[in-house]
Amino acid sequence: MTDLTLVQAVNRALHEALSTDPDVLILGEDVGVNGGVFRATEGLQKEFGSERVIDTPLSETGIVGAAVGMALYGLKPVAEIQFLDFIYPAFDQIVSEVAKFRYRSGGQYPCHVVIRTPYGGGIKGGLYHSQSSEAYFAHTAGLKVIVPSNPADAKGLLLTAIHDEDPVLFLEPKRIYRSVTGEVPDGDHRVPFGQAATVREGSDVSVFAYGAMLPQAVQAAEALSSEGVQAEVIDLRSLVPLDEKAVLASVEKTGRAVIVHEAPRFCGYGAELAALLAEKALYSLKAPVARVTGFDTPFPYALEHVYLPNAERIAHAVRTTARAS
Amino acid sequence: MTDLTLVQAVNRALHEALSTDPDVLILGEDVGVNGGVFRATEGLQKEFGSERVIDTPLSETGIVGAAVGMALYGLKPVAEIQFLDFIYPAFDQIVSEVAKFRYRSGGQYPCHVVIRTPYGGGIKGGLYHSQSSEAYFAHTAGLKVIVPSNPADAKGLLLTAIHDEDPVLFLEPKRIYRSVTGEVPDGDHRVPFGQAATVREGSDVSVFAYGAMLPQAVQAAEALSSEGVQAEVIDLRSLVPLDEKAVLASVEKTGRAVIVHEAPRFCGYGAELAALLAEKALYSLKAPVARVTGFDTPFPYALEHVYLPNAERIAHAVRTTARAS
Amino acid sequence: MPDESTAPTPPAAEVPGELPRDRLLDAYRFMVLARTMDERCLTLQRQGRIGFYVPLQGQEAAQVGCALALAPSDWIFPAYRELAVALVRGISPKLLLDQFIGNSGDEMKGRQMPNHYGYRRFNYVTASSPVGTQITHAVGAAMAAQRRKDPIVTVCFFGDGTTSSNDFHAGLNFAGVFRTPTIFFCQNNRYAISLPLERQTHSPNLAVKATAYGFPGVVVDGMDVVSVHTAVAEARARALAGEGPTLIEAQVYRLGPHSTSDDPRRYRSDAELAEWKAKDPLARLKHDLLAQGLLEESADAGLWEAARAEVTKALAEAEATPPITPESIFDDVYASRPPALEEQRVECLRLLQEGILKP
Amino acid sequence: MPDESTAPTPPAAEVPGELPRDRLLDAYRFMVLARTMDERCLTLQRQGRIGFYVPLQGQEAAQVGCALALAPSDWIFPAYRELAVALVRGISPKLLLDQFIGNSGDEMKGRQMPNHYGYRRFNYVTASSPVGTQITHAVGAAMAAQRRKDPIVTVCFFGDGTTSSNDFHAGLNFAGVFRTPTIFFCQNNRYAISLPLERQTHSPNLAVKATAYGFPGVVVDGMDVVSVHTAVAEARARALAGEGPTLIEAQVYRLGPHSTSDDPRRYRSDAELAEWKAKDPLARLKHDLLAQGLLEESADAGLWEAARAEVTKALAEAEATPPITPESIFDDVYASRPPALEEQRVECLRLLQEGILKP
Ligand SMILES: Cc1ncc(C[n+]2csc(CCOP(=O)(O)OP(=O)(O)O)c2C)c(N)n1
Ligand SMILES: Cc1ncc(C[n+]2csc(CCOP(=O)(O)OP(=O)(O)O)c2C)c(N)n1
Ligand SMILES: [Mg+2]
Ligand SMILES: [Mg+2]
Repeated sequence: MTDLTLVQAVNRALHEALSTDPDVLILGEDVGVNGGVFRATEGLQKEFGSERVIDTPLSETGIVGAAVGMALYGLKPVAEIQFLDFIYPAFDQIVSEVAKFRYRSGGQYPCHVVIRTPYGGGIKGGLYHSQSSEAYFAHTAGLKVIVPSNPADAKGLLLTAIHDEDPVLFLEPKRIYRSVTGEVPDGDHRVPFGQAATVREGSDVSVFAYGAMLPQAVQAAEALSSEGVQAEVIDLRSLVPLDEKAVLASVEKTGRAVIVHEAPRFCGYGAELAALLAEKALYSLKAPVARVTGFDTPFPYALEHVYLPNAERIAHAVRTTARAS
Repeated sequence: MTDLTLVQAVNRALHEALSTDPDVLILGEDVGVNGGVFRATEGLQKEFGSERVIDTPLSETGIVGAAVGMALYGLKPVAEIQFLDFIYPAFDQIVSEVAKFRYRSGGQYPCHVVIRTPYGGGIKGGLYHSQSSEAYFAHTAGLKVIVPSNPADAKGLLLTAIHDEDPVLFLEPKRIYRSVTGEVPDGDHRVPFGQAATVREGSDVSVFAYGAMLPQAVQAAEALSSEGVQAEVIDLRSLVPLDEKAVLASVEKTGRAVIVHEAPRFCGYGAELAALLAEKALYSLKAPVARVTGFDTPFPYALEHVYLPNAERIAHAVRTTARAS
Repeated sequence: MPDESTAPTPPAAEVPGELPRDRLLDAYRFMVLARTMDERCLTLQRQGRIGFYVPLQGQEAAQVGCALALAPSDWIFPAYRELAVALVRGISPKLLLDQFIGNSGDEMKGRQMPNHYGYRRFNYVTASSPVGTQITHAVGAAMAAQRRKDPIVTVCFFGDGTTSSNDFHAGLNFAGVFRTPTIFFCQNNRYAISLPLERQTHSPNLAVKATAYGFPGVVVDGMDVVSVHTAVAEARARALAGEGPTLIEAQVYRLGPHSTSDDPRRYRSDAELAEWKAKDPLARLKHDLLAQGLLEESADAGLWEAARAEVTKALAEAEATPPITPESIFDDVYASRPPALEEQRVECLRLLQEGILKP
Repeated sequence: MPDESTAPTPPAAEVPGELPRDRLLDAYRFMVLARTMDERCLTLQRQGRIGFYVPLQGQEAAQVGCALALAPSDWIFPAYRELAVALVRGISPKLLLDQFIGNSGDEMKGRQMPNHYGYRRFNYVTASSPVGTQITHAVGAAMAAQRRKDPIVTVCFFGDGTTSSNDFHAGLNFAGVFRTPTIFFCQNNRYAISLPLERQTHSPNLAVKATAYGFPGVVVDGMDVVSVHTAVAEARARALAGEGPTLIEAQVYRLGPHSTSDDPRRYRSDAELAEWKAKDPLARLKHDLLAQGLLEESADAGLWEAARAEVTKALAEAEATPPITPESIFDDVYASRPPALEEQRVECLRLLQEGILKP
């Protein structure tokens, strides 16, 4: 166990994978000499060489396309996209190729590419350094979509991703890259996909969140506790595959649900959770399902604190949901 | 009034716009000499010249990027993407530029680009000539997303799109390009955005559908009528902006909802509809919300008839929903 | 389990610089087989026995010349028009017809339109439809081969129109920077569906585009199997010697439609077609073979006959192969089915059992 | 309502081929103003008075030389580093500082990070962050200008790294095919964040990439305002004469960090930096002006003083400008708010009123 920040945990996961598996390599913009613009790959090129930690030209199409070729050949590429906002030039490769290779080849060509990328707001990044577009990828059959919310999960889920047989989009909540420190197991620590974590038990309302919204949700739950509202906070971690069981079990218990994410509401990931409840837990629901999300606008700069869901807004929604009948 | 197929109605809308507004132009692959691979632009280059009906090189990035530049300058470009499946090379332009130009410029630069593209299955197109990825675009603030289901709407909505101040993704259900003929008003016929159409009234279950799923939904409703189940069929037409009122009013009346689309279920457009109901019509719901959708796999070729929702599958879901309690 | 093909002998691992005289007849046999199968497939499509087809006529020499210059261990990243490459590779007509039909013998499991195939054991990577995406894959695979120190090259196939794609630019740029052992084999057939080359790019030719990436580009007469073979063999030797990638522009002509959905008379003249028909690569090679005494007219007729028989036999077998099972659409989305997908599979099976879905 | 700028006289509509001697001092004044403002902004960022900043030092001559060769009616599509272009264009320091602060004077309405600005009335199009996207826009706008028969050119700015982008390829290809009146102005500052030019592309230089698209590419010394001006004026004249686009590679050096988030010592040597500092474009032009008797040392000091005073005044005004109202985030998503968005605005206002959200 070592105390690490989230970005350090990512770095340690990469280090572990590079150390133990010669097929693992890293590629992306500024990942080598510079150690990544968030320092996630700091020190790795020095240790593993520029053939395993590869600085690429400025082309996300090229990064993901090349990673696909490497994966087809048998390597385990970990591609970094500098910001999720810049993943779109690679969208064709991701949607048409990464996600569909295994399927279209009848299982002949697995395409185990890991794409790591920092996502989300809270760093004053404006429209193009703040987006949370996980819903695009969650809607793309063939991809797995993972979002850690703490250092230990970041390491454990990333190592699982690198050794998974399927392609994984690994979204790193950059806002909490350095704000939280936590104990992280040394060595080949793995956290399985498809398992949500109950971060706080509660009987009154279920709060579903992931990534950088987790600390906000927990803070909200703690504030409400003094008011006599016991919120259960569930960290989804694995958006695809989703731990449906955990979601349904919690709502069957509480009868109430608040869903939290940074992304715009309309057709966001929260819509799927709410739909799941409307389909499979309708008779348990005692109150309308609430979504606390970014607004249906692009991400603003000066006013990001208005746009981003915070603990107060979450608490307000939980309170309202707890009282509704 | 003239009897036209859906693709002819699209052609007439383009003809009307080109005739009446010198700022309108068309660009895309094979739209000129060839008249479009589905013949949607047939005859237009001959009539309006190759400077207004422009055959472009094979680059969706270029098509949409150039259209943006034209729109900024004040023209009204109508870009064709040959198949929705091939829109992804332009995804960065669409998500980062088209959708956000007005916002990021503080309203200085509207970006009224229309992107027309055939979508959906049913023509034995396999993975890459069958997709319905409307949810990606519906989740992108700043875009409007429109899907006609009949010739008159195709013309009226497309003319509204071309003269709208905002960018519009106009999805044409290619499967019914030629299978339905209908009366289409001549001249500058416009159908407003944001208004769903009640295609069939009913008291028992609300069925929400759009595009090529409409005929299937209507067929299902008609079959059920003899069993004593009266389904109300609502054609959403305008996915963004959504006619929330119509959706809620119908479910307040029927208490039951079945949502139909071709796209995969997970995080599909239907999730938003279900979420809306879970949020704003929970107390009206007498039965779980059902979604009849494509499965969460890529689109198959030989077995597309198994993948695609058909009237029988819709009827089955409506029947089940009508009986649930 | 390698497939038993009745096609002519595929190339040996060691590839000489020039196509030796004794391989010329092999080349011709492959071209005859490809042409024969192509014609049959066009008929099958018209008869509704396959749903769609992309013909290759006019491009046989380019494809066979290229494929014969490669070793079986070289990785091929095709577009959708490379029937002759597949045949040279040893992929049998039966296997291909299974794919075109989408039956239970189709290793793509009926998931793709005809022409979108691939077979790992032949190092022939499964194609997709979006143009160009295979180009960056070929570069990435070449980087992987470099890392593994495997003495192979990767070859990607694409058309003139595809030089405008994002992946062309990204792929060639990466290849230049990382000096990958990659051959970019562009079949310039002068059209991208209806768009003629002059409207696709204002560059004087396509090979010159390599300059932008700092490596050689070569124009070659794609109607001549020998020139193509030489160019590819040279590029391959350079790549294996660590000298990096090459862009080869094989100038050909698509004699038929873009696909069975296309009507080329809308965008090109009969005169132009006639001019190119006169340069038919099969006629040209046959003429050379006759002239060099490597072929007699009667033997030629026999070759065509054998090809027809082979295709007929393969077709009968493919058409007798059972259809694919419906619930197979839930396989291979992931390595194993997540619970929600398994639930959908079960639901689908129930709908099939109840007759709500037809198999 | 055009903005009153205190900056030196912007260029007239008619642009001569060579920068006339009497405009040289103007060029220098713009460069001094840009450098002064740049230094102030770096300080402001360190002091936390603005959130982020992208400096331009080293690139002033290229930018001013280019901008002075354009007419006000020409459309500019910037990246994020073109402070000097904006100043030449007549966009005032106050207006720019409003944007960097994101206050109610910011015409971008506080929505964008610093450096991402644009002003329709100055034909200076609002920038975004994804690199390269402005390149195809410039081409599309040029096609529109062609159609309208407007005698203008469009100019897009981008860096060496951006030559690897999808839009570079698509944009230059379209420009070649449609012969658009577009100037592709590449400031090759030798780095894309940390990636040096040699790893960005294997092409001998960047200008040569134009060959792939069938139009001229020109390399120019970007540290020399006169050479840049000449190259741009020539390209502009060609474009207006219907002779199509030009790619100009201005070879410069970024003397500072990529942005205030960057530490260039991680990827380049002090020696390299020192070598380029010796070529500082301001020092060079000052030296020439002194030599030609167009400037005296004392007048130079006065220029710097005036620039500092102008920036100080603008800053005071900008910092005194009220903040933007919170509910403005719901404007301009669409031309008018759809009902659901209006509902969210109302919800947001209520949350603000209840103190759940802070303004
Ligand atoms: C990204 C993308 N856009 C459009 C299409 C539709 N399309 C299929 S083939 C083709 C033309 C390709 O031309 P070329 O590269 O010259 O190859 P050819 O078909 O001539 O062999 C087009 C536009 C596609 N498959 N992918
Ligand atoms: C598509 C995209 N990918 C990555 C980035 C992150 N990024 C911002 S600037 C930059 C380097 C750009 O280099 P260059 O084009 O040389 O311009 P310079 O910054 O040197 O002026 C990168 C990688 C981005 N903005 N957009
Ligand atoms: Mg072609
Ligand atoms: Mg640079």
